[in-house]
Parts: sequence; C-alpha cells; structure tokens
Amino acid sequence: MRYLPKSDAERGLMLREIGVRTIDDLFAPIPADFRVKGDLNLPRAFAESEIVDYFRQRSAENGAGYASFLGAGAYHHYRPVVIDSLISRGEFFTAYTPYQPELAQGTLQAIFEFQTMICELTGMEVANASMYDGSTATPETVMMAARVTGRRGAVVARSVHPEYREVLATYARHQGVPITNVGFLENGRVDLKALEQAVNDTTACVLIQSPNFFGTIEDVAAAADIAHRKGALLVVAISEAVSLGIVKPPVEADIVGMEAQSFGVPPGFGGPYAGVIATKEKFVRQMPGRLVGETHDKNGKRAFCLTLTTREQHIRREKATSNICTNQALVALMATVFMTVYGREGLKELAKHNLSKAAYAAGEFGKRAKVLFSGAPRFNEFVVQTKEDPKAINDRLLEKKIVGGLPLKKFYPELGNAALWCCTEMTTRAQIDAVVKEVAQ
Amino acid sequence: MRYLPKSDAERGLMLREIGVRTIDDLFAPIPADFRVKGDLNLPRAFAESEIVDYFRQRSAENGAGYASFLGAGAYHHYRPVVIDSLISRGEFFTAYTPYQPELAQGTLQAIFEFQTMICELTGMEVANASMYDGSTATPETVMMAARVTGRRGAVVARSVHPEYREVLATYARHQGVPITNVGFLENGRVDLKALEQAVNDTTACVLIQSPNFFGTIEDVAAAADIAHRKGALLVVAISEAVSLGIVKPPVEADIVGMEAQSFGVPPGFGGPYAGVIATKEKFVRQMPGRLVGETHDKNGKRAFCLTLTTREQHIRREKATSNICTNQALVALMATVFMTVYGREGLKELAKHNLSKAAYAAGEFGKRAKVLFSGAPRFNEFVVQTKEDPKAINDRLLEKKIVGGLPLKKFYPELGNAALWCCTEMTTRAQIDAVVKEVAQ
Amino acid sequence: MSPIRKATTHVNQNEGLIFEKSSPGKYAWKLPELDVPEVDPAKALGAAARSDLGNMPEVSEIEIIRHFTRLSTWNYGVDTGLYPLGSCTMKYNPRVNEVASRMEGLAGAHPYQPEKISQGALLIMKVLSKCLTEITGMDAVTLQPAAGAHGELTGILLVRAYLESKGNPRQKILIPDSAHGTNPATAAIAGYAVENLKSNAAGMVDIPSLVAQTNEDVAALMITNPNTLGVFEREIAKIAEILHAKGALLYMDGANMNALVGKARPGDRGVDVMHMNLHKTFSTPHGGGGPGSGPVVCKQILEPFLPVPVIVTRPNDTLAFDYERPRSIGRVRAFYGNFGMLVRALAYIMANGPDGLRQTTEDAVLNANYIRKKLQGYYDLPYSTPSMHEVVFSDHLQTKNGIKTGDIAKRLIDYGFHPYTVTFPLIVHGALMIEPTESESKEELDLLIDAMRSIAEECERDPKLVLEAPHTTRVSRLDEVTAARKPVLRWKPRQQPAAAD
Amino acid sequence: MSPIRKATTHVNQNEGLIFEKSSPGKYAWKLPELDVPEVDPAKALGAAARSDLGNMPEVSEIEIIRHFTRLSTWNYGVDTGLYPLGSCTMKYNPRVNEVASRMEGLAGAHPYQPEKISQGALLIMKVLSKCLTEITGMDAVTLQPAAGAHGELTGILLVRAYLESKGNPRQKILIPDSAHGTNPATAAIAGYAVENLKSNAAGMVDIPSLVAQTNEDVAALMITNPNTLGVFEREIAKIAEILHAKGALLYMDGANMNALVGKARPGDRGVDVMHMNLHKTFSTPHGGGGPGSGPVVCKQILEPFLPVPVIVTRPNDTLAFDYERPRSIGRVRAFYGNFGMLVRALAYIMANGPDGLRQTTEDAVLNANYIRKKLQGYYDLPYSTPSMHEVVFSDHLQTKNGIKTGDIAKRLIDYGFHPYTVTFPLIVHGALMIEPTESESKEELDLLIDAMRSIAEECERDPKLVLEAPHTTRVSRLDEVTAARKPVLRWKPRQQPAAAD
Ligand SMILES: Cc1ncc(COP(=O)(O)O)c(C=O)c1O
Ligand SMILES: Cc1ncc(COP(=O)(O)O)c(C=O)c1O
Repeated sequence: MRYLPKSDAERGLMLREIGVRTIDDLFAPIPADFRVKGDLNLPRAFAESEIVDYFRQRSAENGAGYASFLGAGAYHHYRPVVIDSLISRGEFFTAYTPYQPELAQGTLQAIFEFQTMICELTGMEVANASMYDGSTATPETVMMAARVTGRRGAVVARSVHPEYREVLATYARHQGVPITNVGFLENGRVDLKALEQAVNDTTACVLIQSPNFFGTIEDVAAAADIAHRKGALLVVAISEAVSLGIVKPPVEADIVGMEAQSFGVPPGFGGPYAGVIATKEKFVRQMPGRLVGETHDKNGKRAFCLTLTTREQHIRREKATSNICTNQALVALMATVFMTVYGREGLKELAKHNLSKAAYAAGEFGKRAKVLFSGAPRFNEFVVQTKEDPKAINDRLLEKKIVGGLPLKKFYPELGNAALWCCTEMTTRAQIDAVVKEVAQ
Repeated sequence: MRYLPKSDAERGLMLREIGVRTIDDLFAPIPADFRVKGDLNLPRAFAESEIVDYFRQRSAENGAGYASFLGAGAYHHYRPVVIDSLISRGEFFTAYTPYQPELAQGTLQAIFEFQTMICELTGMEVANASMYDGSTATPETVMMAARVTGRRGAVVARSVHPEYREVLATYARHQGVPITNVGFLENGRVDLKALEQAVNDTTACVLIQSPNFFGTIEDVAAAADIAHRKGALLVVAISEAVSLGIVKPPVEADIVGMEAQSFGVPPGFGGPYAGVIATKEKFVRQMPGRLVGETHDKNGKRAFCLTLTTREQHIRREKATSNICTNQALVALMATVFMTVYGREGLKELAKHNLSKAAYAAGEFGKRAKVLFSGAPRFNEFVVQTKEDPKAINDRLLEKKIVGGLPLKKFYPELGNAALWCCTEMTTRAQIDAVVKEVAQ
Repeated sequence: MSPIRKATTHVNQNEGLIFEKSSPGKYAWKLPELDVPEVDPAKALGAAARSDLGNMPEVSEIEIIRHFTRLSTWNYGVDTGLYPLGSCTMKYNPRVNEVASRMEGLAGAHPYQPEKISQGALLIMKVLSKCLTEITGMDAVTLQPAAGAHGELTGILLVRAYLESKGNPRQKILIPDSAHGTNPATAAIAGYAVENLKSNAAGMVDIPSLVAQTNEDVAALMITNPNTLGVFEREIAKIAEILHAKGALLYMDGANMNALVGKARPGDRGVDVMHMNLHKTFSTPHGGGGPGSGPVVCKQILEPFLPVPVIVTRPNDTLAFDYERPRSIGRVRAFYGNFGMLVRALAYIMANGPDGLRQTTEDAVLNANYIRKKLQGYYDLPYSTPSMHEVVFSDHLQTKNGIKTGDIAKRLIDYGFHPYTVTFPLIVHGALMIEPTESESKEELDLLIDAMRSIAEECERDPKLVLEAPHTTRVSRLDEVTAARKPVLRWKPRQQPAAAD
Repeated sequence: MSPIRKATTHVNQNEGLIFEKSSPGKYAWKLPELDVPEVDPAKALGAAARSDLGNMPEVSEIEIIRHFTRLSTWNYGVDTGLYPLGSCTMKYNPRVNEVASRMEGLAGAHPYQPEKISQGALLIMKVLSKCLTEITGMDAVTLQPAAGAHGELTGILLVRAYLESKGNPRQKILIPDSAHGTNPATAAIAGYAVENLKSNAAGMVDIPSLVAQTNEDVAALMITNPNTLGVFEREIAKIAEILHAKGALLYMDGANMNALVGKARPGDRGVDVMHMNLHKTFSTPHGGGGPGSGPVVCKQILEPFLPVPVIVTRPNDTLAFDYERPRSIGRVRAFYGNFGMLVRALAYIMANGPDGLRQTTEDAVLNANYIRKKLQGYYDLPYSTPSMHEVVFSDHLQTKNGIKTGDIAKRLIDYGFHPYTVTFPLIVHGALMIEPTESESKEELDLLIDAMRSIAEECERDPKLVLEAPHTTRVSRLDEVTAARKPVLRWKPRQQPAAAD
C-alpha cells in the first residue's frame, strides 16, 4: 500500500527482531474465531487518479456551479485564497492538539489571536478555542448557564435556528433541563412580553439568536433586561458571523454561542464548521472547551499554552464542564485568517455589502410578493411569502442553475408559503433580478 | 493596494525620515517631462474574487474537461497530488536561486537529487539543474558540442521535433552553425545512410530524438557509431521523458537534451516546462546551466552548493557557456517529486501502460486507416494516415469533447493526411474506441 | 559527539501577535463594486448599527502570509516526523483526501440545497456508511457526530433511548479505570452516574468485578478495545454476555480501531454500539486539535433511535434524507455532521481497499511491538500483556533520578521527535504511552529507539540535562501555573507591546 | 542581551538524500487497472527495451511528504521575510496568481489544441500583451522568451534582423561596465562582439565615451535603467539620440522596471526594444531559481521580426496564432513561452490596477531610500547619486577589520534575514546591493536597519563574530573550493551512506 513506508523484507526483519514468526503471532491476543478471514467487503483499492475521478463525479452531481440564495445557518461568502494556502501547511493541519507547547507555539498563538478577535467582535471578555459548531454550542451554553446560576430551566425563542433548538432538545432531555419556547411577533422579533412571562426564578437562561433565524436583529438589551431582572443569564446565539461587522455586538449578553462558518469556511454540505463560546471573565471557569493563555517560558520569553484545563474531561472526567475533547481547531484557524484578511475596516464593508444586497433583494421581492417581518431591522436574510408553494418556484429556478430560498413550512408551518432568502456579497444584482422575475410568474 | 504593507501615515513618516516632502521628490532623477501623468490605460483594480472569476471564465473557454490525443512534445500524464502540495510550500516557491547555501539547503539538496535521477534515467554521468525547456536545450546542446569538438556543423534528423529544430535554426543562424537536415525512412527512423553521408570532419554533432517526433524509437547506437567515427558527438533529444521507464537509455550519446514536462508538469498551454542537459563527466566544463555539487561545511557536515560557476554568465560574462541565468528550478522540483513518487518500479509500469495503450490504439486505427512507420518500435505516439483530412475528423471529435491527433501537414506536407496521435496512461480504451469509430466514418 | 542524529537547530523567525503588526490604513481585502444601491447602516439598523470594530487587525496580504507561515514553523506535525502520541493515532494524512474534499461541488454545497442536486454528497455518505458497518460488523450508522466524544454521547443516548423503550433508562454506566476522560464525561452529560471498574493485573477488565457490579441499574459498560494500554480485551465476548444477561448493553470506544480494521470486527463479538474517530483510524487530519468526525455504528436493535436524518434510497433509486423517525433521539448536530471529514475518510478507504486496510493494521501493530521489544529493559513495562497498536511504559526506572515521564518527553523534543502521551492512562503511574502508527518507516522507528535509549542513559549520567530539556526549542518549559492562576486569555491594547523576542 | 530581535533558533529535522531512504519494495504509486491488453516490452521494443531503472528511489508517500517538507524548512523565501537581493526584486508572490494559473482549462491545456477551444488562453495573452506595451510605452510584444536572458537574446536578435534588413547586422554591442552578466553573454550568443562602456563618476553611462564609441559598427547599446546601482540614467533620451544618429538601436534591460511602472515609460524616451522579467516586476514566483518569463516589447520598426507565432484577431473576432511572418527571426522557444507565468503576471496587474501599480513603484523607491538614509554613515556609499528602487553600499568601512561584504551578508543570516546581493555590480568593489521591494513593512525595514547597524558595530568590536558567521544555521561556510575542484554532482550508490547529520 502506497502510504505504508515498509517493504516486505523490512517487515520480515522486524518480526525477527521482535522474535515472532509471522505477523499473525502478534494478533494472537485476539481469539482466533474472532479474527476476520479473508477480505472485508469493501471497494477494491483505487489508484489516486481514480479517487480524484470518483470525487470529481460526485462533485459534478452535487450542484457545482449553481448560484444560491440559501442561508439559514450556512452562508456562501467569498473565501480569500490565502486561507487554504496557509492552513494547508503541514505544520498546521497535521499537528495534534497543542499539549506540548514547545512544539506547538504556532497553533497556540493563532488560537490566542482567534480568542482575542472573537472577543473584539462579540463584545465579550473571553472566548474559547472552538466548539464543534453553532448548534452544539447551543446546549453547551445552556448547560453552562445552569452551572453558573445553579438553576436548570431555559426559555428559548422560537426564532432561534430550528436545528439548534433540536440539538438543544436532545441534550436537554437527559440533563433534566426544562425548555419553554417563546414565539415571535409580526416584526420577526421574539415576543418580549411572552418572554417576560416565561422567565421565572428557576430559569437559568434566556436564549435568543441575533440576527435570528429570519434574519431579523433582536433587541438584545431588552431581552437581557428581562433575564437579568429574574436572575437568569442571557445567552445569545449567532449563526451569521459576518453580521458582527455592522450589527452592534450583544454586549448585554452573558454568554454568546456562535457559529464562525461565515468567516472563511466553505458551506461544505454542513461541515466542518466551528462553534465558539464567549462570555464574561467571571464565568470562565464554567466554560466548556479549550482555552489558550499567555504566559512565559523559563527564560521569561512570552509564550502560550493551554490553560484552565481543570475544566476539561481529561482532568476532571465526569465532573468536567463538557465532554468535548477534539474541537474544530483548523476551522478556527481558517476563521482567524479570514478575520485578519478583512480586519477592522473590511469586515464592516463586507457586512455593508451583505446588508445592501439583501435590502435590494427584499425591496424587489416586496414589489411582487409579501416580505414578512418588515418592522425590525434585518441583516442579510429575509422571509418572503408567496402565493405559490416556494418549492415550485425553486424547481423552476433550479433549471436556471439557481438554488432558491429555504421553504419554511417544515419548521414554521404557520407561515404558509414562506421561504427564507439570503443574499451575501456573492449575490449579484442580475441573479436577484432573475429570481424575482421567477417569483412573480 | 492590498499587497502593500503600509499605511499612508507610515509613508509620510518615512518620507520625513528620508528628508523629502513628497514621494515625487524621490522620482526627481527622472526628468519631469518623462514622467507619466495620470493613470496608465490598464484594467482597473479587480477584487480577488473577480480575478478568480475572470480566470475561471478563461479556463472554461479553454478546453477544460476535454479528453485529448495530443502529444508532440507536451504530454497529458497524471500528476500525483503531492507534487503541488509540496512545491506550494512558500520556502520552495518564493525562494531565489540558491546563491546563499546556508539558507537554501532545501533547494540545493533537491536539485542534487534531480541531477542524480536524471543521470540514472538517461545513463549519463552528469546532469544540470535545468534549462528553459526541451526546445531551448536543443541549441544549447549543439553549441556545447561545438565547444567540445572545436567544430561548428550540426547534422539534424528531420524526425526531431519540428519546433525544436526551428529554435535551433534561430540560434544557429547567428552562431554560424551550418545545419544539415537528414530525412527519415519508411519505418520512421532517421535515414542512417543519409546521415552517414552528411557527417564529415566539420561536424560537431549529430542530433537525433528518441523516441522521435513520430513516437518511433531510434537506433541510438548506430547513430552514435556514425557520429563517433567522424569525431563528432551524438546529441540525443528526448521530449517524452516517460519513455525512459521502458526504453533503453541513450548511453551511447555524448549529450542528452531533454524535456522533463512528462514528469509531473501540466501541459499548461506550452509552459513552464523544464529542459535538462545531461552528458559525460569529461564534458561538464562545457555544459551550460547551473550545477549543484556536494561538499561539506566548516564543521565537516555534508552540504550542497552551486558549483563550477565559472562556466556561467555572472562570472564569465561574454565567455560563458550560455547566457542562461534564471532556469526552471521549481518545475525541476515538480519533476523530482514525480520521479520519486513513481520511482524504480513505478516508472517502468507507467511506461508500460503508455506503451500498451498506444499499441492498442495503433492496432485499432490500423484496422480502418493506415498507421505509418510500423517497421520500428514506438513508444506512446504513432502516425495515422487517413483518407479524410484529419482536421475534419478532429472537428467532429471536438463536438464529443475529444481533441484528436495533431495534423502533420504543416510540418511534414509529404505525409499527406497524416496526424500524430498520442496515448498515455490517462487514455481510456473507451476513448480510443470512440475515436477510431469516428476515423472510420 | 552529540548523540542526537535526527535533528539540529536552525535559524527561525520571531513573530509578534497580529495585533502588534496592525496599523490603521493597511488592508488585505477588496470587494467588487457594489452593484445595488448602498444602504446606510445607521438608517437601516438604527440603534443596532455598529460603527467600530475595536482592535481588529489592519494588515496587508504579505504580512498575513508571513505571520501564519512563521507561526507554522514553530509547530511539529505528522509531516515533520514520527508523532508517537498514544491514543491519538497520528498517521499520515493523505494529500488526495484534501483534494477530494475541496472539490467545488462538495466544499461549496449548501446543506439545504435540494436533494436533486445533492446526490453526489449523499452517495459519498451512503458508501462510507456501508464501509463503516462492514469494517465494524455492525448494522446501522449515523455520521452526524463531530468527534469521538460527540459520538460517545450519541451512542450512550442510543442506549438510553433503547432502555427507555424497554421501560427504564437505568442509572449507571460502568467505566474501566483505564478509560479516556471523555467516557465518564459523556456518561455524565447523558444523565448517567459513572461507576468505576477496576482493571486486573493484566490490564484488562476484571471479570469478577464486572460480574459483581453488573445489575439492573447498569445501562452499559463503556469499554475501549484494545484498551488504552494497547491491550486487547480477550474476554470481550464474555463481557458482552455478562452485560446482556442483565439487560445492559456494551458500548465500545472505537478510538483504537487502528489495531483491528480488517483483522477483527467488534460487532462479531457482542458490541452493541460504538463510535469511531475518523481523525484517528481513517486518516483525516487532526488540524491542531480538530475538526474530527465520530460516526456511531450500532446493532439493529438501536437503529430506530439513530439521530435524524438518516439516508434512505427512494423508490426511484435516488438518495434522500429521512426525517420521519419517531423514535429517534433527535439531532445531535445541525445538518449532517462534519461532511468534509467523511469525504476524506472514504478517500482513505478507497486508496487502501480491503487488503491495504489489513496491511495497515498489521503494520501498526508491528511497529508498536518493535518499539516495545527494543525499549524493554530501558524503560519499565508495567503490564507485560501483549501489545497491539501501542505500548505503555512507565518512568519507574527513571524516577530514582528525579526524572518523570514528562521530563523524558521534553528531552525527546531535542532529539527531533514529538513526545508520546504522558498524562494517560491513569492506571499507569508516570506513563509513557507510545503509538507509532503504521506510517513510520523502520528508519524513523530506529531513530526513536536510539533516542529513547540515549535518554535513558542520560537519566543516569546527566539528569539535569533531561530535567531542563528541551534545549533546542524557541521556548522551553512554560510557566503553566501562572497561566492558570492569572489567566491572560486575550491580547489587550493597553498592555505594552512585548518586545519582539 | 543578544542584539538579534528578529530570529532565534529552533529544532529542525535532519534528512538524508532520498536515495538513502529507498528500499526495494516500498512504493508511492498505483496505476488504474490496464483496460487494454498488456504489451510485453521485450517483444514490442526488442533491443530498445529497458529492464532496470538503476538507483531510482523506492519510497512511500509519507516519506516523500516528509522528505520535501523537511528540505523546505532549510530554505528561506519571501514568505519567510525580507529578501533584499539587489537586482532580483524579491517581492510578494500573491496566492491568487497560483490559483488562477492552476485552473483546469489553463494548466491542463495542450499547446496544440485547436484555437477554437483555446480562446481563453489567447485572450489572457492578448490582454497581457496590451498591458505590457502600455506600461512600457512600446508598440509590440512577444511573450515567448522564458526568462530575462532569453528575452535579451530575443531582443538582440530583433535588432540584428532589423539591421540586416537595412543591409548590415553590424559587429558590436556596447555594454556598460555596470551591466548584469547576462547582457554580454547574450550579445556573444547573438553573434556580436562586446564592447565595454565606462560609467562616469555618478555611476551613469559616460556620454563622452558613448559618443566616442558609437559608430557604424555598433548595433546597439544594452542599457539597464535604472541601472544596477539603482541609479536612473537621466540622459536616456540623449543616449538614444546618439545611437540613433549612427543607425544603432537602444536596447533596455528591463530587470529594474519595478522602479518605473506607472511612473515612466521607456518607450517614451527612445528605447527601441526591451525585455521585462515577469518574475521580478510582475510578482511571479522565483521558485528557487525559476521558472521566469521574459517578454520583449519593441517599437513598430522591429515588429515584423518578432518570433512566430504572434497573436492576431480574426475577422470573426476570434483570436488566433499567426505563423505567416516571413521576416520573423523564427522561434526562440517551442510553443508560446511560459504561459503559466503570463497568467500570474496578468492576475497581478489586475489586482493592482493603474493606481496600485503606481503606488507599488512609489513604495519600492520609498523603501530603498529609507534604507539608504538609515544606513548611510554605517556603510560606505560609493555613488552618492540618488537611488531609485535599490541602493548599493560598499564594504569599504569594514575592510580595515578584514571584513568583506560576503561576511556581513553571512552575519545578516543570524539576524534572521536573507543576505543582499554581494557579487554585483562589478563597478563597486565589495558591493552590498540592497533592494527591499515594496513588499516590506516599516517594521521589517527597521529590523533590517537595526541588524545592519548592529553588524557594523560588531565589525568594530568583534570581527571574528562576523567572520565566522552564520552561527545559527544547520550548516555554515561551505567548502565551495573543494566542491568545484572535485565536483560531486550526483549521488552514487557505492559511496557509503553518510551518517545522518
Ligand atoms: C480512547 C479515546 N476515547 C475517546 C477520545 C475522544 O475523541 P475525540 O477527541 O475525537 O472527541 C479519545 C481522544 O483522544 C481517545 O483517545
Ligand atoms: C539586471 C539584470 N538583467 C538580466 C537578468 C537576467 O534575467 P533572468 O535571470 O530572468 O534570465 C537579471 C537577473 O538577475 C538582472 O538582474
């Protein structure tokens, strides 16, 4: 096998050195009748060129070259090419978790930079090195709030990404976390009155998302106020990270659980992405996930290492803040490079382009269909209600190599023929015009 | 501009430190009326995403996804993916010529390995670090032969790549090198009798190619014999390097001028490729191009450096063996990785696949058209003569996204409706069958 | 002459934090011209508008390239050399995997795009699913978990849902004392109490203890096989029987599947559910800590409870996601998991084929046993039970000189290697947990062996040399105590820019 | 404390020659199954068949990755840091260029594929051609030359063909004593005698000498502008006049165009023909020595002589190659030149636009003058004429301590920089030729300046430290004399494998 750096002669030599006759002698600990005889029923070995061909075919069957108006937690943003050229350096992508800081300062410093940038963007004081994704960050933030407050209940806005809520439900069930859902208003925002009613002194946290699943920006301060008045924490989920370029960060929140996919990570049919949790300094010891801290070495040189590890499973086992071990480090590195490329001014401009494209599109859609939730500001997504089933519209668009908005019937049947549309800096006016024409048919 | 690491404030600061007021003060040495006023008439600055789109469009207009039966000095071989991942390391591709060996041992050792492998494959004793390509290596080998022999004339087989001969002619004209052309026989090989007649005691070298332009393997020993008997050198050009996996190397030659494109270098619309010259040790001081040698450092450690530089322009100026300075180092590195991937056994097998595919194709073509030059062994190319103009056949094939063989009328009008076809390991039987069907129409 | 043959020192660039290289007015981006009317954010967003991005960096493209390139040179990766971290399976990450996973239609695919234009991705998931059940001898699979620990949670939730469906989710999970920390942490998150299970003198599950501890309160045993000592739990069938007899299930942590692929199938001997780490056994890169992928395979009885969606074949032979799974535990992650890692794992399986995978396993076991043989005597071997894919020594012979496993590990760095695993397994005091994987040549192994022997000798002759190691790295022996006591977790502008070191 | 702020040392892998890692039976390749009958080479090729490939290596894929990765870490590139090689223009190599040039339809295109499916490549060449003539103020272009020296040859052959068409190719090329070595070497290959032209005290072409030496035997003057001292030849228009008056032409070596792009156009002041180095001015990577690309631009009078083919627009608006050029000098290379480099150069021009290119030139000149200002006094400045994009000092102040430019260069390595150019230009004894390019930040320049000042101080205080530098590299001060006296130009199996160092 071409990945194996050994000849049969070398194998023989090593067996002799070990003092056994055949390789099977080394497998003697496995009872003989347990051992596989012959070949497993797997694809025969492919040449590299065949592997490339195989996946090229799969790629061709998978929507390569389509324009897309999908968002809903996974966004099509332009990925500066430096990202892949940097993360493809073997020293980054073939390294393990930086447990040995003398041989991992590169990874460690980059994570420290990631943590810093996430703090800058979210307005939080500390951020961790990553979680699996935004959806799994959600139960982790809720469980964290429970640890901080010593309470269990969570009051959750229905305008949080439905799949994030599904993941939360899976975790919550066995943690004994009661969840109360709160609906949304005509303007797309969480119903604050209902929220106020739902929160009580068993509530560990209120969970909202902003921009929420409909693209609407929530009134974070008001939600925080409601939570805090009852001694609960406010957790804010963010699934469209680019919004932070132009939307006020949720500084009133206690915990932010965020998806960083928008920062230079390909949609990739759903993953790998990178979640991240950010919070106030005072809560850091209840935080899940790895953290990198600055320190110095024996000669006084600045250096970085994993720290506060007593929160983690490898030290605390069943008492750990989470069972997470492997995280999404390389994806966080992609995000770090992305944030560095756009930086202080670029992220703002990038967000402005998203805002402008979506505003134009919503305006155009509005001429021929109903754009819901117009009473509150939104970022780069909006919901359009049509006479026709949006699936029918999408089928027509598909023939033009355009993927239309996400039909919402599955998640929000009460919205009828509604679909969630997203425009980013990649969306062209021509595409928007083409799509709107189709909707109006 | 995003590549420039300076803010305007820093520019101002630096100008002040220099002691000038404006940047234009630094351009004062250029007479004012000579200076460009305003913007040049160039494309306005593109965003990176626009650059990617632009070239993606050009790529789409340029035959992406076509199967090809073209060879003739540029070959479609599979390129193992490790090549690009290795040569894309910044330490390789952003380095200069290894003039400072302490900071260039990576490049130097890799070139030393390249030189060694080229020697192993060609049967020569020394090889240089690369030339521009096979075509420009041709005049360089001929001029080298002239320096070695103190003679000037070159006797050149017409079965050498026509464009290599054209390049030779361009150089030879002003070097006062008289060139005598020698034709080919029914079997596609150079006419040895004519060759013998053409060689005389003013002949510096005989130049043949093997496999020659028609894919036919020449009788190198016989040609060497003819040359040597008259005190001339034999120069052998090789344009399909993969042939060396299965074709006896031209050990009887004095100089080999070779194109290494087949070794992992994309056809790339004609370049960059990598030429290389190999020869006997005794001729090394007449060789053009850079050479890396083994030595040791001040502590006795093995190390590598550029050597025998007194042959080169930066030392010898008008007396140098060539004016070459920049060569094709990174392409030679590609070739080095390719040769390493296939290695001792793989190159043989690879060559055998090429041989087998071409043999099958020639057999199939032979059933419906005339395959020329069947009297001598060939590698992966062959000439087919059809009733129809091959351009017409090719036009039909193009509609099936297949690029047919190279019509030879331009280079060898005497061959009539002939075309040069090439099959490599990338050619499938299905493609061959599809093409032959079209020819027979 | 230095005994260090594998490495030397070489000049290496310093590099500050990216924030320290920032200055207002530098930039590395450009957007195409806006082709729609520009919206004024203040107007559109009102109070929700943001005007300033604080200390986000402002640098140019070349500075970014240099910054991260320089940082990378401070790291050690599998591409650098042998990376003997036990339990981590630091094998070669094939480059073709990277090419495959970056293809436009795969990397660019939106998870909600219509199934009609997602058949390529669905087929990849389907084929990989089949491969994984075949390799493990199990019946069904979910590819949704994002890493090993996430797979553990998914697996334990399957157990829980199954037992619940039988009327009682039960209270406890049994976990051997040799287990990885994620096992107990997972059990706790799944709402179970953790009960420790002792290992016997051979380093295996102690059957009498298991019998004694298994009762109707026990939901499952989480076993790792080979376990974290690299020892194969020969009694696995019996263990399963003991559990099954009491209605409990057997969960297997498949982190060590690199010792079994193509040689033995857990499903053939009573394992009910297990996760795999594609980032270990199936060659997807560790990436400095992730991403991974932790598919869970299970027996038929657990299949109804798998997370939604599952892949099904429609009557018209197209593939689709099925969400109508009323007994499902629900989602454990949005979308379908770390799809990009699935692509890589399948590419790896295809590159190997059944024979290649078997050879891989054999070479992994061969390498570990070669190291074991060659280092025995130099280092204490606390359990003499045969090793599979990894071997665990202890620092027992060195502690008399005041030297601990962590010191030997640091000294190994000077010899040009990444250290082995030091903090684990807990049942070995001062463990040296060495897993070479199949990716190491005899040459590289011999260099490691020489280095380890030489260090053993240094421990006798010159303990200080070892205690103060590493001597050849940019930084050495970090003050981790201060790091934890006074955590500095982000750069702040007020802090004086540290002088470039 | 060490004055060295930019670099330190770090552990670095040793690595033998690939042949020393080879063993029979290892491999890194696999071919698809042959879908046609296998041919027996012995039968098909007879005596021409080869059976053995000698000492070609046999290694696995991971060993290849590690081998070349390790080797790469011994190199310094622009990605590592400031690379002040004068005359080499070591600027940033943008990554998007690499992406563009690797696109399937471009990298995979065969040079003989029909023009119908080559319109993309032809358009790239056409647009680049227009850009280059616009930037230089010339009329026509060939993209065929593979590098600067190759461009020189092409340009001089154009001159020759033109003069021949006027009846006499003439005998001599005038070349200033400051010229790069390729200039005289080129003239010789083109069949001309080289006549040296003295520089004046300002480092420029000496006009009286030029007048004296220009006669009907002179075919052309090859001038570099700015010249290799970084000095702009202000009298360029006059120089052209002097030559033209005698029927000779003015060739310009455009290697230093980085000082002029967007600021001045050689074609506007009498240059008849020039080459450019796309691998300098237009950001295509140097690749450890190549590939480059050396397009030649010329005035209308030379256009008929350009190499075949040239690009033309057909009546139907498609692009095509024109081979019907009876007065052409012929081909200088097969196919159309280093096309991949043309793609990169165009991507660079597009990324910059006219304003970006101008700013680039301004920054290049700014950086050189900043260094000049800050190092003046520390190093001797043999010519006080204003500098453009590079500055040339001499080691005059240091030689009294026995220290030469080459020693200072070696010591610079310890400070974390690649050396400047030492062997050139010949008119400066002990030259320190420094070209920072526009790609350097003030921070990086200041570090260089500090390093150079510190070395100047070391030359006084501790000459040995400088004379024995570098002290921080894997290898130091190679025995280049032995290398040349007893050349070992290839590995041989008989030689005992050198012990891994
Ligand atoms: C034995 C064992 N189990 C579980 C895990 C957890 O896997 P992951 O890090 O992918 O969450 C590990 C990882 O190191 C492990 O070694
Ligand atoms: C001034 C000058 N002219 C010509 C050349 C030759 O260019 P190339 O190396 O591309 O052949 C160089 C290269 O260093 C140079 O600096």
